[in-house]
Amino acid sequence: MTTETTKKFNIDTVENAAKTPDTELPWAELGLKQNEFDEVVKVLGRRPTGAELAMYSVMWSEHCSYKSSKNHLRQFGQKVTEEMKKDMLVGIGENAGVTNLGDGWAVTFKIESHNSPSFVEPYQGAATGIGGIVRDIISMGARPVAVMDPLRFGAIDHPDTARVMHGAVAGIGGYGNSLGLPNIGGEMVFDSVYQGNPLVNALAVGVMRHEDIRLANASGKGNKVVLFGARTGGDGIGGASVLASESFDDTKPSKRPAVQVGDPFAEKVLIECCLELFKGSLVEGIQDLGAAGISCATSELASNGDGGMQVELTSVLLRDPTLTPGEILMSESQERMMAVVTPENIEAFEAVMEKWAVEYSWLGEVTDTGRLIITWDGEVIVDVDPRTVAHDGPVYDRPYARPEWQDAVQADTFTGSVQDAGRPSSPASLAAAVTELVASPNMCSKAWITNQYDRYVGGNTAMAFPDDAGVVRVDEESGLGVALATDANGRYTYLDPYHGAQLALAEAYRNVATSGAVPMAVSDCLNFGSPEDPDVMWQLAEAIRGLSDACMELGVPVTGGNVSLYNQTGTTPIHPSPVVAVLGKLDDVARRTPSGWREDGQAIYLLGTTAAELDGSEWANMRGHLGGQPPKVDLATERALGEILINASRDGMVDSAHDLSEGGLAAALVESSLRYGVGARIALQDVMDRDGVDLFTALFSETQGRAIVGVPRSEEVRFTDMCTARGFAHARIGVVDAASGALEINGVDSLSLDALREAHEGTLPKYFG
Amino acid sequence: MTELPLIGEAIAVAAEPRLAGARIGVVTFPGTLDDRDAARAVRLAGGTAVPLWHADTTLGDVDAVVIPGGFSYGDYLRAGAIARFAPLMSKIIDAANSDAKLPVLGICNGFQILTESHLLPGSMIKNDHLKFMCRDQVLRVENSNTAWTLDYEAGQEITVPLKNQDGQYIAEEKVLDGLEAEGRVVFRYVGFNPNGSRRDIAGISNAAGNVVGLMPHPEHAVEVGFGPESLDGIGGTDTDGLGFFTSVLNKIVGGAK
Amino acid sequence: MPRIVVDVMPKPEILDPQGKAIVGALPRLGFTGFSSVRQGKRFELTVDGEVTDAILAQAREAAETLLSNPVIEDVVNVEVVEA
Amino acid sequence: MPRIVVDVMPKPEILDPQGKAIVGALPRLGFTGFSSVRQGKRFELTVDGEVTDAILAQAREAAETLLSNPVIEDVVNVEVVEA
Ligand SMILES: Nc1ncnc2c1ncn2[C@@H]1O[C@H](COP(=O)(O)OP(=O)(O)O)[C@@H](O)[C@H]1O
Ligand SMILES: [Mg+2]
Repeated sequence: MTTETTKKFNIDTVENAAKTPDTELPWAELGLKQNEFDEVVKVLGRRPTGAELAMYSVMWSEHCSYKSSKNHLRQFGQKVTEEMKKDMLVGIGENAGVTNLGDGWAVTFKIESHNSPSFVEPYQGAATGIGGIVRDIISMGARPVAVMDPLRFGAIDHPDTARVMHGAVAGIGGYGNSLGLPNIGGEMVFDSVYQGNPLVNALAVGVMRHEDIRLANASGKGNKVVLFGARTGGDGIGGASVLASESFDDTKPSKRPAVQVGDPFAEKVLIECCLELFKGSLVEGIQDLGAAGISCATSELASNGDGGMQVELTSVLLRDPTLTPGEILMSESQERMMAVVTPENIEAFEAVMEKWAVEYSWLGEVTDTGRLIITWDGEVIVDVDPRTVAHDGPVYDRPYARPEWQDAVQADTFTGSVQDAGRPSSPASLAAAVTELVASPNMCSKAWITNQYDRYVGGNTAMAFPDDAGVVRVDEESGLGVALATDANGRYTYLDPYHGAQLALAEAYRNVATSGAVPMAVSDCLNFGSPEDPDVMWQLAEAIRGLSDACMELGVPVTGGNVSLYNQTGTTPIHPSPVVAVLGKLDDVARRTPSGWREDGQAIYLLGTTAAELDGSEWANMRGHLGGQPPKVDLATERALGEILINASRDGMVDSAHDLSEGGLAAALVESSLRYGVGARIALQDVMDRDGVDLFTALFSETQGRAIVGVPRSEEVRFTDMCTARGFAHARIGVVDAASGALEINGVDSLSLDALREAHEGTLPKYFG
Repeated sequence: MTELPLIGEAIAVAAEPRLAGARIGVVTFPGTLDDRDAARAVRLAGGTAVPLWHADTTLGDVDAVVIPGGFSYGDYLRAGAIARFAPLMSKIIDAANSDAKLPVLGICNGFQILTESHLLPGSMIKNDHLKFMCRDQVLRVENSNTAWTLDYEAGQEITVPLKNQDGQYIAEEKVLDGLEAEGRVVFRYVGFNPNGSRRDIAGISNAAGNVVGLMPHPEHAVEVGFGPESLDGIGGTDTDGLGFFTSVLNKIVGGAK
Repeated sequence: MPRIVVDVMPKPEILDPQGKAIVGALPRLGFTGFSSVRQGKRFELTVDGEVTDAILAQAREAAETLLSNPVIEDVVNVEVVEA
Repeated sequence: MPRIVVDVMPKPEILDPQGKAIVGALPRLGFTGFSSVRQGKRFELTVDGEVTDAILAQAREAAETLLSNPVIEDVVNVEVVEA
């Protein structure tokens, strides 16, 4: 590298830093606190260089260091039994956890947030959210096989909601569809608490053979470090423009992009190219570039390895030649990967790059010094212990306390409230209520969204929306596959964060079991407000405690996830929204259970008992009430229900199954009827007598641990015997009636399927075109 | 280290051993998505799928070619615009136009590439509703004499998935009239026109009937449990698309319809 | 560095779905002065060095072969812009 | 009828995947004279009647609000073309 070819900057070398201890540095502008900056100085034994400051500031940010949540997140690793560890091949801490599926197969999945970028520029924000999570999956050595997108927007009728909704959905589709990854599920919630802070979470799942698992570490002195994929631009360093002052030659720095634009084509090529590298065993370690870009990739690879790393930064291929060293280190340009390659494999590696026309540049090599050394044109600008950057960031025990208002909120129950006045009870008003429920913003059909997603690509999708879980085949010979569901209920979690988080897990677990799959692993995305607000911090602490306790009780380990904090508008936080994803396994996806019934005359059973639980429900929400206690959590019941649903699927005892959650039995009956356009006759008197509830409550209560199943006549005895043997409440509530074209519920006016469909499917098109 | 078995590679070959000798090339461009699916469809129909790479300069000894769906080069300029200039495309164009009349099927992005290559007339523009749309689509097979439709009856209705953003077929009126007159409208949308295509056209052929292009995806309707019936359950069967592949295989091995 | 601008528009007889959507949206935003809108593409090709006749000819050919599809689009403009 | 042309380009600092794909394809077709390509949009708004200052102002405002996304795009040109 000659000096003529590299740009001249006022380079702050390590040598210079040692000589000029009193130089003012813009650490505050870069988001560091005084104590954190002091810690950097202490760690280094001198002031940091500009480049080092850039690295520490991004790596010690909340987003990268989990400094507010780390102390709590530990519980996910602690509350784990040996039994739960059995199938965990890679646990928390890597890019994504890996779970054993048997037969030499492994699966990796993870959920992440891209909330604030999706508010600023919904299309690109959501698109790059998909891009980022997919790279996490590739970097484990896996082929990505599906994506999901839990979404939360502001009020459906707010003028800004359409902008975010249109953009985010088009962005997820535009990026995901172009990658050839089927979208197999997600969520859609409208609530004004998300108006200025929508939640756009993205999940990706990938599969691999055990021996193909790759980890992000740089080992083996002399191995080469390579950066490949897109060129590095000024993306994601907008706030850090203070670093541009490093520049002193005549080329003025260009503007830094306010948002990042995704290039799904580049990512698709990157996926195929990485799979070819894995297939040829051409990389020793690999790491995607996401938040904190090269800072993160180099320091994590180096600190996870057994040596050190030396990197020449002028070798990075740039999209914008005015970038300074610090900016290059911080850039979050998309569609890039970093890998470690042995010298023998260089040629083969380059051949793969040429084949796919992917740009790459060799940046340096693995050393045995234990230091991460970054040079600029040969001069040392970073000389750090990589662990101090990647792993030893600050950790805070932020103060938290149960909010003063919590008791008042919990005391304000729906039953008897002004919003509860005139509760429907006549056949006509109940029919109107059911119709209103299934047309409501949160309960209406999501087809407007999901029709914009490719659910077929790959040819392995065995189930997708609107069923309870997405199911993808992994092994074409045996039919081995996985099922996935994501859930969260911000209202429940607001009413009681500990139990609300457990309810999110319970619902996702139930959805997976309903499909017939055995729940195996959990990934979570914790979307909360500011951790500096003790109320919010309490919500976060409680949610993590609740979730980790429940994972332990259900025997499903958390294998990875993401924390997204500061989700608030001004000082008003969103509802605490822990989005929980559960992954399950099906030995043969042919056995999956869809959510709708088809066969005339089949018996319909309601599993589980119903209590009067309307607080936080969709019904209460539709009436503008939020208070009281969320439905009771009963994990033993969830587990028992899950076992029944799984056995029933495996042994062919049920043809359909749909869990009860938001909207209760009313929503489930309508959805199961509309799934294939087949009606049913339902009588709930026995259930009402047994459980001591009225018809309205039987239909609209959101008691957990329930499901409805369609049982072939020939299987009824076997199925009910199984439930009886397990002591699980079950009631025959009706039969499938293929000819009627209606959902007939005793005590409720007949609901024609055509009218229900119009109500259910008309809502999103009405608002969004 | 063992090889990563790519999903879709390990499928048992179906019945009819006599078809296995027929070799169907499946082209991959950068950005192609449905190549594994097309190869699976060929195998499920009983044939042998041969991967072809866009940069190859020979077609090898394939008996037919499928240009699958996806977003070649991101579809950034226009769908299919850049892919059409790939070295392999000129071989495919020559072979399709030669006396041997190599059977070529373009699905979705493949159809767009075929129009950009002028193997088929007209072009695709953005869907009239401007959104990506994925749905199960009923098609009527208007012409059962092309290389890819021999196993269907004329007038037969089939259900296959449709998924695209730029699927609106357009051509000059006189071109459309010519296509109709020559029986080259091979598939028409039934019940619902998902993208505003002129005259409900879903797929067309060249004059000789060896080159066929369509927007919907027959390769996603070839396997019980993974097609329209299982995923959407609104009519048809899961395997309505298999006929495309058995048609060409039967034609190649010289079997009767 | 000099650039060559290439403008491509959908043929007049071809329906332009994007233009149609825009013309529908304009009055809702209070822009009432326009009776139709068409959306095309603008390409800016950067030339390293001088724009020779040969390079301009290349741009014209690229415009006709790659940058536009003559079945649906017209190249309406190819011009040099000095930066 | 007179038209107003609005040209919108991706901001220079923003990645332009479309331009990138084109610049990759050009040399393969023998067009070697271009070092970079950016793809933007060209809108033609037809005006019924005369182009008054008010209408031109409308076009400018529509360009900034509806026709471009100011987060990632710049309006590089608004001009009247008599047809
Ligand atoms: N944003 C989305 N993307 C993809 N699928 C979605 C999205 N929102 C909802 N779905 C799907 O729609 C169906 C119904 O959603 P929902 O009622 O939330 O399911 P459940 O109550 O079983 O969790 C599910 O299959 C779900 O995966
Ligand atoms: Mg469910």
